[in-house]
This record gives sequence, C-alpha cells and structure tokens, in this order.
Amino acid sequence: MSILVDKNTKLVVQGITGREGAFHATRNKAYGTNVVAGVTPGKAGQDVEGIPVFNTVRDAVEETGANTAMVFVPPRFATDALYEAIESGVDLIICITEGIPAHDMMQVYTHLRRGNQTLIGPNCPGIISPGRASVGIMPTQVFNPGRVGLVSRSGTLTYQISKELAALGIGQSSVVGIGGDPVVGSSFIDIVTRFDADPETDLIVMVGEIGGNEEEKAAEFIAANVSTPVVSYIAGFQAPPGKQMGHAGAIITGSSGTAQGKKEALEAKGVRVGTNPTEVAELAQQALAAQ
Amino acid sequence: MSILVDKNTKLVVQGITGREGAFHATRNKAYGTNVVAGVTPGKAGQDVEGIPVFNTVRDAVEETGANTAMVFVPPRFATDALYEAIESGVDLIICITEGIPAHDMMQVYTHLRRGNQTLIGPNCPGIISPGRASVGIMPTQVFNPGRVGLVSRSGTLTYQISKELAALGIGQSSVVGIGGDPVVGSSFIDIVTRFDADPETDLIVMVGEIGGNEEEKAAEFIAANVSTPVVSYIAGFQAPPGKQMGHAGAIITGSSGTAQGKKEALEAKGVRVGTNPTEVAELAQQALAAQ
Amino acid sequence: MALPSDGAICFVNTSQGRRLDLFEYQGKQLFARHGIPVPRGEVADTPEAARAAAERIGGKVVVKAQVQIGGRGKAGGIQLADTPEEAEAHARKILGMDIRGHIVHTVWIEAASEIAKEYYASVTFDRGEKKPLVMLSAAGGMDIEEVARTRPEALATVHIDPLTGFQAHHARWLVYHAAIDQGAQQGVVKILQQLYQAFTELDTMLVEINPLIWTASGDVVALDAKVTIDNNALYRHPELLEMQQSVTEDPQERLAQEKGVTYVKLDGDVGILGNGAGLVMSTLDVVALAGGRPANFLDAGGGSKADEVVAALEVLLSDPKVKVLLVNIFGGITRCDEVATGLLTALDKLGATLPIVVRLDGTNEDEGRRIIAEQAPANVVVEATMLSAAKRAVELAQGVEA
Amino acid sequence: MALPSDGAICFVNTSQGRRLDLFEYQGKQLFARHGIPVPRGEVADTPEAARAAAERIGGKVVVKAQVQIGGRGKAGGIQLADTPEEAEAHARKILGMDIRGHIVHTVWIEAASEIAKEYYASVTFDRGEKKPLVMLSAAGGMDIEEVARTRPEALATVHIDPLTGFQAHHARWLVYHAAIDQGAQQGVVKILQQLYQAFTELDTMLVEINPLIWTASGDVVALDAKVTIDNNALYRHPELLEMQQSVTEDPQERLAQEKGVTYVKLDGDVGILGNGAGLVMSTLDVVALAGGRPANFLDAGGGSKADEVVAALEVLLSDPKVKVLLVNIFGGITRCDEVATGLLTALDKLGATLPIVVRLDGTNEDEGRRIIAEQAPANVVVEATMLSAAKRAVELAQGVEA
Repeated sequence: MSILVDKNTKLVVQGITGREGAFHATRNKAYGTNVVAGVTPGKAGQDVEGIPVFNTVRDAVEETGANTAMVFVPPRFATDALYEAIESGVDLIICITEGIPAHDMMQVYTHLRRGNQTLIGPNCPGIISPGRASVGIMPTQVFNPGRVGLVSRSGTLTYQISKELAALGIGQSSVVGIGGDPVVGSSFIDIVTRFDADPETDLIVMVGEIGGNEEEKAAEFIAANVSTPVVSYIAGFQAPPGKQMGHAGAIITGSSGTAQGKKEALEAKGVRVGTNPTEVAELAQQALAAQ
Repeated sequence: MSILVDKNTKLVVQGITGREGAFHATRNKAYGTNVVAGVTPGKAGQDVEGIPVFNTVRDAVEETGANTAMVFVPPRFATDALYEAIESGVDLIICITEGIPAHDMMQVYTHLRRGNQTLIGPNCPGIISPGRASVGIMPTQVFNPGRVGLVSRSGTLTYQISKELAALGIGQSSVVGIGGDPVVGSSFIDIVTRFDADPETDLIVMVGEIGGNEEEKAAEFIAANVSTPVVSYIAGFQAPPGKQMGHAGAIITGSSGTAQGKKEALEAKGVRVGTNPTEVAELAQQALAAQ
Repeated sequence: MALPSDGAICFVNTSQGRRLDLFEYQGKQLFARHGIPVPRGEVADTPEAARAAAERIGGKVVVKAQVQIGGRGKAGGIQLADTPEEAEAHARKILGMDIRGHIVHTVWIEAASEIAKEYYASVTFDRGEKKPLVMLSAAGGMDIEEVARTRPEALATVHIDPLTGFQAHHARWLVYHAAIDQGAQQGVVKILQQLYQAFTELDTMLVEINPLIWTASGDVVALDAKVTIDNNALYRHPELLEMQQSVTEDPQERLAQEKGVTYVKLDGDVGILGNGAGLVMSTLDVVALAGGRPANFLDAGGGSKADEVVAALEVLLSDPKVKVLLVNIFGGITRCDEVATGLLTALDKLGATLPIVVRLDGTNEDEGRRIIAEQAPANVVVEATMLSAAKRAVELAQGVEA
Repeated sequence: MALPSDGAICFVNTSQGRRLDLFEYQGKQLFARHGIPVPRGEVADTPEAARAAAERIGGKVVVKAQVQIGGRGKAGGIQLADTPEEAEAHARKILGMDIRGHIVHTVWIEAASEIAKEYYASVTFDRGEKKPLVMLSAAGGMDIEEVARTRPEALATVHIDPLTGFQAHHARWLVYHAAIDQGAQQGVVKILQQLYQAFTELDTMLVEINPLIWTASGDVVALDAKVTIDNNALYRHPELLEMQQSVTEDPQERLAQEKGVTYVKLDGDVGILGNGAGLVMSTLDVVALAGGRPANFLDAGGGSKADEVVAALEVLLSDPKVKVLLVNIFGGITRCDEVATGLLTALDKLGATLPIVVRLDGTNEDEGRRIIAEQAPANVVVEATMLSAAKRAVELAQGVEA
C-alpha cells in the first residue's frame, strides 16, 4: 500500500502549459501516474503530450473525474490556483510552487483546514509512491518500492536520503515532501499518522531541519500515538545561532528551533536521529532488521 | 425535555449594563434561568441585581463556567460581540440585537458554521423552555410547560400563537425564535431537527412569513426526515406582490417567496397550514388529539 | 415613493430596516467611484438643464427617465437625441411622465454608446446560501429571469465565500462559462472584480449591470446600474444615506423615514400599528379575513418606547384615507405601559377623533391596560384578542364608510 | 550586511526568500503611514546633518544608532542631546561605532519624549499555529522574552484568525489582561488596531514596538519600531523593496541579492553551492563532520538554470576567503545538465583556478556528468557521493591551507 497517491490517483496539473508544468506532468505520466488533465486559462482544447487542457479546474474535474490537483503556477497566481483547486472539490492538492507570501498562505490554510481536503506544500517536491504514482518533481530513479515511509521538509534532502536508502537496498511505500515554508498544508504529524495507519509501512523516516517546532511536536505525538518505529534526520547543525526573530519568535514556540534542540527532543522520545544522510540510512536498516 | 436552554444553561449576558440588557437579564433570572454573568467592557467588578459583571466574555466563561451567551449589544458593536462570544467557546449564542448589516452577518455565519457552536438570531426574541429557562425577551406569562415545539421567524407572532395555544390548554417543550433577518445562525431545518430528536416534543409548530425560501426547504426536509407531526402558519398573505429584488432575486431561490407559495409548498408535503393564529392553535389541538 | 427592493420581501425586511433601490444615475456615480466604466453623463430636472447637459457632453446623447421600475424603455422613457435641442425636447416629454405609477422627476443625460454586444452582470446576496452570488451572461439587455428560465446554460453563476472573497478564478470561470466574446473577456473580468468590490464595500444587497456593453471601439461599459442598499449598514455610509433621502417621495413614507418608523403604504382604510414584522403582517391578514382593507404596514419595531409610538401615530394620522386605527401590540422587548402612554400622548398632541381599537398583550400588559382604561378618551376601544380587535376595527371602518 | 530575521530560521527561510529586518527609522516611517504616533524625527549620516536635523526638530533630541541588533543603548548608541551642538557631538561618536559587529552608518534624530510608562506591543506570525499572534505587556522597555519567562502573567497574548482579522474584542482583552493603565487604554487599543493593519497590509512577519510609551502629556507613542518583511511578498510592495536594498551591506550578500541568489556568509573557507535549503544545510553539516569549515550557505534554489548557476558562482568566487568550492546538486526540478553547463560557463567567464569538487545526482544526471567529464578543466573533480565529495573538498582546502 501507499499513502496519498497511488493507482487510483487521477491528476490534474494546474499550469500545465508552462515550462516546468509541461516537463514534470509529462514525466509523471511517463512514470505511470494517471495524469488526466491540465489547466491553463484560455488554452482549453489544446493538449500537452496527449493530456487534455481545460480553462478551469472545475471543468477538468467535471470532465475527467480528477481527484488530485498539482499546482505548478507562479507564486503571484498560486494562491488563486489553490483556492480554485479547493473549490473544485478534489481530495488532494499538491502545491509545488515556491515563494508564496506567508500572509496568503495563512488565509488559505485557515480556509482549508476547516474542510476535509488535504494540501501538501507549498514549496514541496510532491509525493511518490514508488511503482505506483509520482506526483511532483522528484527524480524517480532514486526511489524503489519498499516498506519505509519517508516524510521530509526538504526536497533535495529527500532525494539524498532516498538514494542512501537505495544503496542499502531499501525502498519506500510512499515519500512525501511536505515543503519547507512556514505555512504548509500538512505537518509531520499529519503524514506520520497516515503512515502509521498504512499496513505496508514498517518504518517511518522523518527528515527535519532547523526552524519552527514541528519536529518537537511530532516527537511528542509519536511517543503518545505512533506504533510504527521512526528514525529521523535533522539538517542545520552548522547554522550559526545568529539573531532571533524579534524577541517574539522564541516566546511563541517555546523551543530554540535549533538542530541540536530538535535532535534532543526526538531522542528524548525514543526516536534515533542520524547526523548525516548516510547514517540515517544505516539507522533505518538496523530498525528494519530488528523487526 | 426541551431543546437548547434548560436547567443546565449557564448564561452570560453581553451588554448587561444597558437598559434592555439589565431589564431582560433580570427577568430571565427571575424566571429561574441560571444567569451566571454579564459583560460590559470596563465595568468588571460591578453587578446587576447580583449578577457579576466582567470585562470580557472569556473572563466570564473562565470564572463562571457559562455555556450560553446572550447578545444585547447595539448593532454597531454586535458583530464584534458575536465574534467574542464565538471565541469564548460557549456552546450556544443567542443574539437579540436587531439591525446588524447583512454583510457582517454573512461573514459571521460562514465563520460560525464551520465550527460546532450554535447561533440563534440575530434579531430574535430568544428561547424559552417553559418552567426551565428563559433566555431572551419573551413575555413569559403566555408560555406553559407542554409537548409542542414552536419555532418562528417572528418574535411577536410567536407570543401571539403561544397565547392562542395557551387558550386551548396547550404548552410547549421549547419555543425558539430564529429571527427574521436574511442571515440567521439557525434555520427552520436546524431547529425542527432538534425538536424531532426530543422525546418530549410530540408536535412541531413552525411559524413562517413571506420572503426567502426557508419554509419551502423545510417542507422538503420534513417530508424526507421528520417523524414528529408539524403544523404551520405563514404570515403575509396581504403583502402586495410589488417589485422584485432585481431580476436576480427570484432566480436564486427558484421560489416566489409569497405566503401562498409557501403555504402550497408545505401542504404539498402534508403539513397543515393555518390562515390565522387562532386557527393554527386549533390545528395543533387536532394534531395532538390524533396521537 | 419609498421603494423596498421587492414587494414580498420588503415586508420581512421592515423588521430590520428596509432595503432601498437607488436611481440609475446614483448607481452609476457609485460605479464610477469603484472604477467601473460608465458613459459620461449628467443629471437634469428641467428640459433646459437637459439641453445644457447635452451641450457639455457633446455629440449624440441618450435621455433616460430616472424611475425605480423596469420597462421605462417600452414606456418611452429612454430617447436618443442627435442634438442638444432634441435632448431638451425629449426631456420635456419624459419629465413628469407616469411610468407604471412612478412620476419622472429627473432625467439622466449621457453620451450615446455604440453597442457591439450586450452582456449581463450582477452580484446579489443569496438569502438561501447566505453568500454573495455573482452572475454573468452574454445574453444581456433583456429580462435575465427569462434567460434563466429558458436558456439556463446562458447564465453562469458562482457563489462566493464572504471570508475569502471574489478571486481571479471566479472571474475566469464566469467569463468562460457565460461564453463572453474573447475580445471583451479582459474588460469583463476587471469589471466583475470591481463590481464585487462595490458590492461589499458599499454594503449593498444587489449590484446589477444590464446591459453591460462591449462597444464597437472595444471597451466594456456599464450602460445601466441597479444598486440596492442594506439600510442596516447606512450608518457607515453617509454618502448612501444622502442618496437614500433623495429617493423617498410619498409624504407618509418620507415622514416615516424622518421619524425612523418602518412604514409601507397600502390601498385600504384600516390604519394598522403593530410591533414586529410578523405580527403586523399577520394583522393585515386577519383584517383581510374579517373583510377589511389595511391602509398600511407599520411596524413600530422592537422595544418601541412612548415617543416612537407617538411618531408612528403621527405618520398614520397624516394619511387622510385612514378611517379606523387598529393598534395591535404583543410586548416582548416592547412594554405595553410605554405603548399606552405613547398612545395617550399622541392623541393628546394630535387630537385625533377617529375610532381606535387597541389590543395589548405581553410585557407589562396589566399596567398598559390600566393606563388605557383610566385615561383614554372615548374613541379608544379595547379588545381582548387580536381576532376580535381586527373584527371590531373592520366593523367600525365599514360603519364610517356607510 | 543582510540580516535574516533570526539565525536559526534564516537558513530555512532561504528556501522561500529571506525575511529582512528594517532599520528603526524605516519602521517608524511605515508606522507613521499607518497612523501610529511616532516622535518627530530625521535620518542623518553625518554629524553636521545630525546637527541640522536637531535644529529643525527643536528642543531636546535623542540621537539613535541605526543598527540591526539589540543592546545599542548599553553600547552607547543612544544619547540624549539638549542642544543641536550636543546632537552633533553625539552623532560624531556614534557614527562609525561598532556595535556587536554592526557598523553604524546612520543615526536617527528624534524629539525627546517624556515617558510616564513603558509598554510592549507586537504582532508576530506564529509558525506553530499558522496564525498572527498579538502580544501586549505593561512591562515594556525591557527584554520581553525575559518578561515572558519570569512573569508570564504580565504578557497578554491572543491569536487572530487571519480570515476574520483583528477585532475590537481582541484589543479589549489584551488591554485588560496586560493591565494597561486606564488613561492609556484608548490610545493603546487604537495603536493595536493600526499595528495589526500594518502587519497584514505590509505583509510583515513581525511588527514590534518596545517601548510603546505613555507620555506625561497622556499620549501613547511608539518609541521604537521593529519591522520584519516577508521577502516573498515584496513584489506587491515596491516601497519595501527599496528599503530592503538600503539595508544590505556585505558585498557578497549585496551581489547575491542583485543576482537573486540566496546567500549567507559564514566564517570558513569551503565555498558551498547546493540546491535546496535542506540539502545545503546538510552539506554544511557534512563538511563540518569531515573537519572542514563552510564559507557560506548558498542555495541556488529550485529549478536552477544555467545562468542562475553562473550568478551563484560569481557570488562565491568574489569572496577571497574561499579556497575550495563544493558543488552539491541533487536535481529534482533542477536539471543536472543545466547545472553542468552553468558551471562550465562560469569557469570560462570568471577563469577560476581553485579546486572545485562536484557531486551531481538526480534529474538528467547522466547528461550532467557527461558534460563535466568531457568539457571541464582539470581543477574540477567529480565525486560520486555527497559524503565523499565533502571529504574531498575538506582535504583539498586543508592542502591549500598547508
């Protein structure tokens, strides 16, 4: 099994006629993902490598039954594209776009979390369920079917760790890049919960980085609620402490936000944390062997 | 039993030091309602006939455990008071205030309906569960404990019909004035659903008036979902057809909004409709006798 | 005459402040402030002023009757003028015209437009969904209700979440689905955004453009303007309050407006004063059932105090058609003793001698009844129930008539 | 020097555009535009200009060093002047001062205020709740983090729903719970509303006033101003873009900003170019684990194309401290062939001879590696893994050093 995307995914790509949209939609389709539609306003009736283009997401959903939308729209127009995807009624929205203003995302997030739809990203690499579907920009060659669920705030670090896992013969059930922005639609906790419920995920690898306190919150949550073993990696030990975001920042989170602080929070809850991508893969191998 | 307000109600009155707020809070208390607090900014520490006053609703809720808020604040400040009540976490908000702009209420409504709290009103007379609790401005002497659930868009018409029922010896489980504004927090359907689930309500009396299509929607809903018998009254047969609200208005509702149209819609679904308050009480008597 | 936005609904609205339609020219002034293109124009209330306006505008102009009712074109209330002289002549004919009961007091003179296509655009408050509804059609210039009935696919509609607002994707969806001509799409999108902004910023219940035209020169322009105000929000729009005041014409309705009383004039002779829209409507119905004809709808409102009752009676008694007064009060927030005091004060002040039937119930009913019993003049009759009061009032009216 | 808003978080933010703190005087200019009272003041960058400013302002003035770091008061960067001469003298001492690594280039001269009470007010983006957080305290003028730790009851906080916004009841709750003096409550409520408006309208991540003072004459005034911008939203705030440009000082960071590259200078000698903030941070960590010292953080960003790689290398190679370059790319949206082409173009253009260690993986990796293998000069070394590349780079840096 896998989470979020699989053989039942019917994907509509917003911004499909753009350079990146066309390139990655085509690659996703080539991987076997059921890419049923694309959207570019004013280009209805065209197609991109056989994928029909519609003027609006709602049209695409009505005509093709798309259940998942991928947003490949430049940041100035991405908020509108997100609302359009939400109103179209798709179950899952994956926003690749980088650079959306935080205030816009606060509003989208507040609106979205009151309903039942799922948003992954923005500023994320997407999701791959190896051998089943790839939605996003991930380099598919480093992923193999397997029983590790990988969730990460960083795109390129996801690829790096997947490659290290592959070198040890370990594949994944699904790989979810939740995005590095301060406001993302789904948190570590959301995705860890899904992996924990997936009978074909035997181990969760959680890849964090400095800033915020999502890793610390996830540590608490894992200890209390998650039965699947978890190993972790945190990037940013060499980031200088530097200036605080006003004095206000630290008060809010009640956490330092440093890599060391996150590592300690995770280890205190029994989650092993690797110091570099190679070591994380080794920890994963050990954890799988121990089962 | 009763719905919405009863002996478990712990009421906080927003705007308690105003003329109307003080008068009706005191009357509600005298009826036996558990009025635990009042709110007027800047008047914390005072009291109104023994009811302690707080600066904010949140303070009142934290100090007294209030679970119901009644809004008695002038229309310019009522939207703010509604949001304050919502954020305080009370289960039920009853807004007596008349004259709140429709755009403000559209926003409040959209915000509120995404959560689990209930709003009655605005521009409503409140709720009375005879013998248990009275929250609002209703003249309590016309209501007696009994087994009719009464729901109405009009305040004074509610009293009129209750008086007619009383003349026939019929009392109520609860009486809910949902308010006459275009945007009210709870609809006929919401309240009818609660009455239908109340084992001590044997008959529902629904009092509507011209405008909108809530009565027509309720007729459909009742036919499909409600097992408790319903009788109805519609006011406004003598209202002249007059001008339409642009051409846009009628397109939206797909209904004429006239009293005759509503009467026919209800009767088509098996709901008997009286032509005047006295007749409605007689219909109620017949319906109760037939059980 | 005061113009509640729709006949049926107006009665309900009386309980929370009426809605009010503005004149076309007022709507266009508001549209212009929100960046919506409208033809250049001026208001005139004499033929001479119309001529002067036409001269200033230059070229061909259209002379348009300003009335709060549809069908003015068919009635001859819209005329094209090639010259200022012709504009003056048209204005002379149109001013004073009676269009389905509405007297024309003002004309709007505007530059004539070369129409390539006629569209329809509006934003309405949808009472059912409790959300704004935006509608767009390429079939403009005609009765849009007819279009909706016969060719629903020609009318594109979308509901808007009032917290997140009107967005670019809504505009795109409407434009594609209304099949707006490609060359006009950009202009229509922009106007839809401005129209929604006007809808929310002005606290309106309706903004409607029919026709929204695509001109021969490629511009998209609002050729008509219908704006309905939410009176509850007038306190934050002083400019709309002024516009509202210039619309009301009927003397009783104007007086009611000044006094802050919700009043609608009807055809009968039984004057009705009640509290609460529902009860007042019910009173009209019961009077009709008893064979009488109500002279008005008057809701003294929630919490009516003595001086509000005085104001209400002043409005009622200023109507010479009223033969009998029916005062039907069921006090909740309204207190019967205050109503009784107000009634006596008004009779004292206005010296009315017509028969007055009173029914008082509810909050402080005993004090109220006692005040009437002890102090009221002989023309005031008390009845115990609403039904008996209505019957008595009708009998008395018929007696006066006979 | 570019000033990411906080050390730890800055690195993460590099992946979505940095946040940037403005100078006090810039913040005050923005506050004034949003109606928040600030003392009258002027910017000066010479002692003479400071004197002239003090003369124009009149009376006692305060001379304040404009630096992006706390503790300037203790460091002598804030001085009261009774006369313009004294202001000039203070400015002469303060300009050029080094405050914890920050050189003072500008002073702000403002009218001295008579302080009755010092409060604290801010609106922050709360990353955990994903909502704005408004904070208010009567214990202003000191380290608010300290207040929060030792006397949490002295700090009132409230989260705001970004769709329904900051409302009057929020302001009331804060003012009562922060125990603001009664005479100052109205002024504080007004400023909180304006501060929230500034927070949203300017797309900021933080607006902070510490101290917010209640003056002897009864006014509430912002005596300091801290504003942190969301760079992702700069496109809709051209005025903030200008302010941002005046803040950056470090030559590499300024160049990076011009080229649109996310760059933070560090102390070491191994120049690092990667794609994606997480991978770049991980690269720094691995370089440190291998015993080396990173010279910088440089994220060429998602989808880096050839000319972006050229720009990134220009920034790196302009730093004389860099002895070795480590290029660590894992292509997703970035394509390895474009990185390789960019690298060759840059080397050709800039003629760099220092050792360059390259690791290329991911999208179009075969083409990328082939381009390097076939066309790269001898100082370019390819490694198969990130770990081996880091080790090789550290070895080379130490070799150069030796």
